[in-house]
Amino acid sequence: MSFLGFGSQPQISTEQKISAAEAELDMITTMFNQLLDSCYRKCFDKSYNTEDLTQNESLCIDRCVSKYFDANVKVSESMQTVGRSGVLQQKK
Amino acid sequence: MSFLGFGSQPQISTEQKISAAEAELDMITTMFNQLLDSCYRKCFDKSYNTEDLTQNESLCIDRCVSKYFDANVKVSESMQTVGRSGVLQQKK
Amino acid sequence: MSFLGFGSQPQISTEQKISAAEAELDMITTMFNQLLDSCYRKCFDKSYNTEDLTQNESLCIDRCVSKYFDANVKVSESMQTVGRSGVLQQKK
Amino acid sequence: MDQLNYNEQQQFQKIVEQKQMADFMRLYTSLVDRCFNDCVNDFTSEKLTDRENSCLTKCAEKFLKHSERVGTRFQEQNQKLMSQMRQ
Amino acid sequence: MDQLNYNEQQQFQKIVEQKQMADFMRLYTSLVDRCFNDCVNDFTSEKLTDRENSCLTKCAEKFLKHSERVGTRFQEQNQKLMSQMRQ
Amino acid sequence: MDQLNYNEQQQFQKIVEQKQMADFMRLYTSLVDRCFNDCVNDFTSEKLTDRENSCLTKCAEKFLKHSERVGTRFQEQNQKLMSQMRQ
Repeated sequence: MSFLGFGSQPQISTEQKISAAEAELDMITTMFNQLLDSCYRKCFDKSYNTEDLTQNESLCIDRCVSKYFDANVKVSESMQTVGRSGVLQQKK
Repeated sequence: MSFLGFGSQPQISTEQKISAAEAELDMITTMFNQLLDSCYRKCFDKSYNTEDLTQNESLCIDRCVSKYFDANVKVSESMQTVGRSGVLQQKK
Repeated sequence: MSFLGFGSQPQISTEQKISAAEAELDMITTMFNQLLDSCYRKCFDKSYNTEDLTQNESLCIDRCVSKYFDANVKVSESMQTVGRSGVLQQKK
Repeated sequence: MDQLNYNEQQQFQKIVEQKQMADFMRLYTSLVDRCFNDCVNDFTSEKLTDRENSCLTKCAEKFLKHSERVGTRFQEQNQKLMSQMRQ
Repeated sequence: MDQLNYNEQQQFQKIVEQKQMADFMRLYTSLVDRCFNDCVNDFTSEKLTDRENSCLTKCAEKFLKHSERVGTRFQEQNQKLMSQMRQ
Repeated sequence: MDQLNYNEQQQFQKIVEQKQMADFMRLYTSLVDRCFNDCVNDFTSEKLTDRENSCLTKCAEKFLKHSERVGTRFQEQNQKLMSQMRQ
């Protein structure tokens, strides 16, 4: 449970560690809920002829989750690039 | 104010009772806001020729709220069915 | 940092002042995030041919932010009008 | 809420009051966003047009009336549901 | 989480439990809203039609199954990502 | 904020710092979701295509620049509004 490596700094107080872990948990929860919603929109039509997942839908879900994680890494890299380039320096 | 019957277990601490009541209040607030948004989208066009509700819009709102509550019960039943069937057992 | 003038009442406790300032901060954050999203949808197509803002897009952003603030004032006035007229009196 | 004793109700009441301010602000910011999205679509100028201003006013008033009506119906339905659950 | 000592883990566990209730309620309310929006479009009556009832049931069950599958895959991917980050 | 005394400002500053982490994470997760939705639409494979990768990078950079520009304008407008309110 250390999604983006938060909480790995040495010598911080108990309160700070708990607070960082909580923020991380909230972020994972948010990301899970967004992923749930996005992959639902990407993989399903809304006719609801059946309550079961079709084989195509199941396959689509698996790929969608996989791609979501890769997109996550990609966007994280872009943020670091932009951060280093100083474009966002003046903004707090 | 006991929308889904939370808070009705015997012998729990004051802290737990308050916390359950708060969770229930949050859920009702969330549901109210979602209903507000959904029925607005279902019952209004966005031409805004007038600031008043037309008779058709008022009628639509009343039915929309009524149907939203019935949908609520229906979905709640489905969740219990799925829960009992054990499909979601392995998931935490 | 007194967006709508909250926190300006005399003789309230420290706890209340902090709590009002926090609520105000949350509201400004929410509004900023909504504005970010709305102006993105109003000013960009989603082709992503380039990572830079075009001149048209930059101009559109500036006007969009300006109009968002004016819309904010307008809606605030409407709420006061409706509030005074008593339409929302019986609602808690 | 019948399960809370007097002391607990006092505590809970404080929580409710704290949330009311946040609820009001959420209503307000969402109203601005909704009406802006529905009414403002011209970015050739940085000033609102007359048409946009009129649309914003009607949108805000209409949504507040909608909100009031939904509130009334919501409470009715909620009470109906609760009385069914107690049977 | 390896960085938390036993005491801290106990504290964090309490926070996790508090959030689970809120998470469950969020899932529930969002499910109602999603299925209502997808299934209910006829406002000539205040009762759900048979077609709407059937759609609501299928929508809810389908989404819960979707949710379960995504949950499993999410944990797999999360573990894969973590093991890559530790190398 | 002028109404808070030194002690209160210290307390409030702590709250602001706690929220900054949460704000940053919200920006991050919403950016992932936005760019995923706009850029990824092919589910015949579980790997991102070159086109999708390129789109994701441009989407992320563009949104961050948008975000920065809006931030600057937001502060300007906010200050203008505040000075009007004080008159």
